[in-house]
Amino acid sequence: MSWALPKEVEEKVDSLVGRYPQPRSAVVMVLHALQEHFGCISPEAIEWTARKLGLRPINVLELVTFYPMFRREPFGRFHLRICRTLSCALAGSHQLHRHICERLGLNPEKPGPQTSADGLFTVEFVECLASCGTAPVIMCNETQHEQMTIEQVDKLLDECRCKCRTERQGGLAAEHGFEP
Amino acid sequence: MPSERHLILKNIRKPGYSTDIECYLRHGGYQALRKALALQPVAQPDGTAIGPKEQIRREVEISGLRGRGGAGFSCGMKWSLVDRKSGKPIYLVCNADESEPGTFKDRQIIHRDPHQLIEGMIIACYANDVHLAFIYIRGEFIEGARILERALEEARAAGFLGRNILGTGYDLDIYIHRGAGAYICGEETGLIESLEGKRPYPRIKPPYFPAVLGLYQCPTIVNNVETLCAVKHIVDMGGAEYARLGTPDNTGTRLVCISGHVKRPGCYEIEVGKVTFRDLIFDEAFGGGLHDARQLKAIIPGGVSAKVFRAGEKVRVTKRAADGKMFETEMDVLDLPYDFTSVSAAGSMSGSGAIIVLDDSADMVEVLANISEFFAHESCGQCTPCREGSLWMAKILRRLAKGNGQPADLALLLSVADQIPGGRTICAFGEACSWPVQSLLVKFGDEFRAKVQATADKRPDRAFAEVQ
Amino acid sequence: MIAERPTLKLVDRLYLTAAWNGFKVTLRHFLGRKVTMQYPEERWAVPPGYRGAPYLVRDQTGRTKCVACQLCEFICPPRAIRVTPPGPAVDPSTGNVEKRPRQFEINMLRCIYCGLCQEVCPEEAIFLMQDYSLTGCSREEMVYDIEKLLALGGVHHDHVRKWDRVRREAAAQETFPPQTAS
Amino acid sequence: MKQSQQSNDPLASPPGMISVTVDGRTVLVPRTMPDWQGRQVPTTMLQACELAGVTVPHYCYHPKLPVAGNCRMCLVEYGVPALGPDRKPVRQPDGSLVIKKSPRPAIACATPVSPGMEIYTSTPTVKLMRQSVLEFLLINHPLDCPICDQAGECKLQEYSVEYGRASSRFAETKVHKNKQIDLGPRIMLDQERCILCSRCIRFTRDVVGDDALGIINRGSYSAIAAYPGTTFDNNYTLNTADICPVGALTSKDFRFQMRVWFLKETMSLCASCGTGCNIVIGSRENCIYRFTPRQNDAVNSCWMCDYGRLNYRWIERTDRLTRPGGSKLTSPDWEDAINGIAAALKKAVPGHIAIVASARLTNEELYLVRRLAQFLGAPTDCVPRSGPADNLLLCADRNPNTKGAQLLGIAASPPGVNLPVFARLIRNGTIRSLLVFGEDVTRHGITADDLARLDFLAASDIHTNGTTAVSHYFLPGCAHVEKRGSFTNVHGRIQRFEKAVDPPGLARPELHWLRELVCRVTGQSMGGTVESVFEAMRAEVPAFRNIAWADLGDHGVATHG
Repeated sequence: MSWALPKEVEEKVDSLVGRYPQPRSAVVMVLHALQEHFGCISPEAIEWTARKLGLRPINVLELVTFYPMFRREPFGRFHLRICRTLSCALAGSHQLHRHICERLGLNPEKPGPQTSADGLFTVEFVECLASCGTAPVIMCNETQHEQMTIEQVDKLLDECRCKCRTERQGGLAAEHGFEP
Repeated sequence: MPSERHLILKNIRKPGYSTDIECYLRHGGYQALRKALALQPVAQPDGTAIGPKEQIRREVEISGLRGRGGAGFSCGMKWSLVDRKSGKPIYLVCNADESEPGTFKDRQIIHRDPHQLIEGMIIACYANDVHLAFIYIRGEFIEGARILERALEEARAAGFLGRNILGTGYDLDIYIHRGAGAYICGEETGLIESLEGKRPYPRIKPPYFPAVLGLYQCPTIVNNVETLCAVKHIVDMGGAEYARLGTPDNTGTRLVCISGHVKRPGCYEIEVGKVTFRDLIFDEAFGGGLHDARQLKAIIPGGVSAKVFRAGEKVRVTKRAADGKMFETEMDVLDLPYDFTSVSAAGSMSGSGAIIVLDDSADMVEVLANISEFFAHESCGQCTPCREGSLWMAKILRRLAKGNGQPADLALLLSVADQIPGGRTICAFGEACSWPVQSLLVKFGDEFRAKVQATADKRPDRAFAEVQ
Repeated sequence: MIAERPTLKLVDRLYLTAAWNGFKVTLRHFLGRKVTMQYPEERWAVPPGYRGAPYLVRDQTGRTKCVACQLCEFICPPRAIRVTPPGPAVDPSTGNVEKRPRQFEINMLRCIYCGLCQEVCPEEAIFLMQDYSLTGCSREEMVYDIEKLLALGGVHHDHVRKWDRVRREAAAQETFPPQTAS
Repeated sequence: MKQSQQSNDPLASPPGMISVTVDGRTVLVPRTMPDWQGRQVPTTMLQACELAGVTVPHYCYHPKLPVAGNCRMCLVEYGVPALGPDRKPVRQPDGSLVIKKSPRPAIACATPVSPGMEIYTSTPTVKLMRQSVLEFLLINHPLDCPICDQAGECKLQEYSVEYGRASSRFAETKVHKNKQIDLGPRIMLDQERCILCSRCIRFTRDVVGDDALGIINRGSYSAIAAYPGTTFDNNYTLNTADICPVGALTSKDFRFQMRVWFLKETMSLCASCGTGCNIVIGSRENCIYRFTPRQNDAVNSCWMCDYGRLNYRWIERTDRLTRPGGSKLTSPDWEDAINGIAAALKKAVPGHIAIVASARLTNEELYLVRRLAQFLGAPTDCVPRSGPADNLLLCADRNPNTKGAQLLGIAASPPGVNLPVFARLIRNGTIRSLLVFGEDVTRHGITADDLARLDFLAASDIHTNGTTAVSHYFLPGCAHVEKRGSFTNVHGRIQRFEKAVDPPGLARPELHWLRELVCRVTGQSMGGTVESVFEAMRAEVPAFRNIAWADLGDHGVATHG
């Protein structure tokens, strides 16, 4: 599969680069844009970014491997970030993590992000999400869920599954020319 | 009766308040900016004149505003150190990389009142002749970045940003720069490196003082979100008036984030120095007390890197009496007023204003292991003591928490923690990662000793097990 | 200091007493218990700690323990040891022990059995064994090569096995932070 | 009274100098010193300590690289004169300064000195800080010194012995990274051994301009890496193995070949181009194992190119000439060969003889050729050699001594311009005799057929070649590592080199037999050592006037050419 960047993403990247006195500054923002579009940062994305900003690929790889928010493998449809730092841990985030892992058939002892077998969920323990007042917090994709309990987690997982099902049906309907 | 004193949170707490610029303008938004831009040179007795920009800087200096990011460095002093003669452009970066565990104050401002930050930033930029500024927002604030992005668009459309702001001929652009999950980007030189598109390795000082050699080797000001919001209020009310709030060394209001084992965790705005730990934890206006049947065990006073206070601990602080004389007094830690000076006099720091309350259900070994793992994960790895020491401490603590400790581990842990701080590392991360270890081991030594004793008794010698 | 030469009396100068004293020793041994050994039919029981010929050993997995650090070659007083390092080619079979000697020779005619090679070896790969009788028909034959040294050395039952531990540790390495059981 | 007080006052130093005290010894140091690029910047504590004769251990600092300040090994304590409320230094009653000790240590490599500063490098605190940095560096460092090629020249080993703890307190599992990473055609990386000093990154980025290396991951898991799929392949990669303070970056060429403590170190020069980089030859038992650069700020700083560094294998080739020979020589005997050539040369008629010498010969050898040529009235020239130059060290002129050959009048201007003329004159019968020293003229325009027309052909070289194959007499020469002498580099700097290994077989340095030949042909007598030939040369050749052999020292001097 050849690697191609849609025009609108490239335009967005161009506008990002234009903000900075030195193009190199834009590298993290460009990587965010690429990850948003592709779901992960592939070697092609690294090389493209380096070319775009006049850098060497290693300069970009240095950053991709430094920042935990960048991923080099695609994640599941729903990315669950569970805060593991003190306030959330005191409020029971480890129990939530264990519960989620057990429900999704993942190993709670295994470090690093894990994706469920159906490819729907990626579960990751992350450091402080800066919402300690509403601990424990879980980020599902870009939405933050606060003061989570086991019941709410179950509800969240079901909602995600449900949402995914309608998405699939919607996609199917669109294929067949139906209104969803 | 202690209560909140709202300045920054004034509008946020109003029902129906939204992030729109219309809403902000309805609530008196951008009036401080108009005031600042309308300032005229003031003639001095000696015939010279003080320009409007210098007037704002003086107001900030008079206000006694201390940076709200953690170090509590005087904002006016920071601005005065900027090299204005170099001929290079001056940059301002708003540090919105809120990442000290326990802190969530900037989140309130960004998510609920972004224009307040933008207004404060424009004023700060104007006062310092900045024409390009950045908001470095932590990567996890995806929604926050979106809100700020929209707010900046609105401000631009309303003529508060861009070329020729409000017809004064002043140009300024502010851009959002997102991080991607690194605590070290909260350190100002690490933040600058990150903004330059490099690994966020803090720079060595000397020679890289941001005020002289900052972003792109140009003079740079890095201010916290809350500090910049305070600038707006200082211009609004005047530096002297602002200084009347709080105590002489700790002026104004401060956002305090209370989390952990309290009934009402949250972000509260207080007049600095007028509220004690006891008020913050137990008063109904603030934390609302512990959960039922729980006893207070420990207070982490300024984010997890601060040294911990044990409940019932007596601290010695030097106070200024009414007649101006200094005297030393001993008090319960709960009676300590929450301000930079008192908390640091008591041997810790108020840092970013994050109080984490621990009750007697907390296992201190587990707490310290959690904190140490945070630091081991966040150490950037540039300089030796912190890179190796933070992970070493975390590994020992995880082993202790799992019940594989030995009595000798505690002395070792303390000795490792002693080898990291005290200016041996490039940035203050070295202090941050070892202070919790040092303070918890000393103040909760019994708990640690009990834990290792319980496990060491029934385990064979580790080295022996290795050989087998 | 100058030693005074004793003045001999007549009886001394006849040497008869001296000869008789000598005879007494001979007679005592002639009549007493025999202490000589009928070598080579009879062999001596070598005491532990005896420093015989140095040989190379393998560990329990059959791996040559020597990593060609050449410290023995450096320390050897009579320069009896000659190690040929393996050169830059990567040998995938060596795992994390990247190096082993391509050739290892000990000139047993030069060896003085001082034991410094065993002392200095950081890998416990060379030991002075109990062989004390080395013979050969030519000088070349007395230069033992690596195959011969390893065959003579046999297996060393190593308790530490540091390279295996390193390998196991690396394979089991967890990324940070380790998960908490709570 | 006032006078003497002022002379002792650290704050009253001569202009451009600063008085600082290192471990109780007061020294005057320059206010500014050259940084890695040679720009004058404020003198650092580390430089001041060095001037005071005190070594401050360090890993990341390198005088020829930008300062990183990340290893924290060079932390020292210091104090500065205390200032009173009037911003003036406070003095003791006896006039000496009151020193306020800084509560925090400072890295000596990046902190500038100030007047009156006191630096303490041997306090218990400093020792403890070094010990703890070493402990931290070692906890995740594999203890595979017996395998590691750096052993013996490893800063981690050296400082551990000097400042480290006797035993380890680390009971956890180590962080494991990758070993045997193929970074490029000449460099192998072991990430576990790396102490992340970033010297290699800074060198390749800031000195070479090839930003090929970086640090991936973070915290204790950080590791040096090149981008996957790219190779670290500039012409200076092997310098990173030199500056690597540990065994993380190793030269594939030298890898697992020989322990460094066996190597005999010989001061020499690189002969692969006209730059004349100063090198150290590492050899053992007549076998060369490696070339490493030797610092000479006037020539090569601390670096040398990979091309020159690896250009030594030809010395051990099997087609070396190991004895005199040729169609007119019956036995491989030096005496017969020299006599035969001398006899032929005595018969040669001026104008009918030419000499081709090599710009790879030393100044002294070329001077002997010059004497011969002057006596015989023979025109001379050298064979030019060129290749692409780069912007750092590698020079387009691939002969080490073209400048010397020009100064001595051996090389035409430009070098090689006479070679076609010689060929023509051979073909038309004007040139009847030809002497070739150290070159194969059949590859430079004079064909074997042309050579066959000659009445007399004598040649010398290191390897057998087209010219020696058809010559009446040929003599075996020496590679520069097998002899002593001096080269003049393209910038006119004359530098000397020493002998590292013995020549093979009967081969003898050119200087020896050229001198004999000159003596026999001209009837003059002359000393046989390099020094005496050099003496004679400097008396005769203006470019070398007033330069004595001893003046050359380790770093050479500029000629007057």
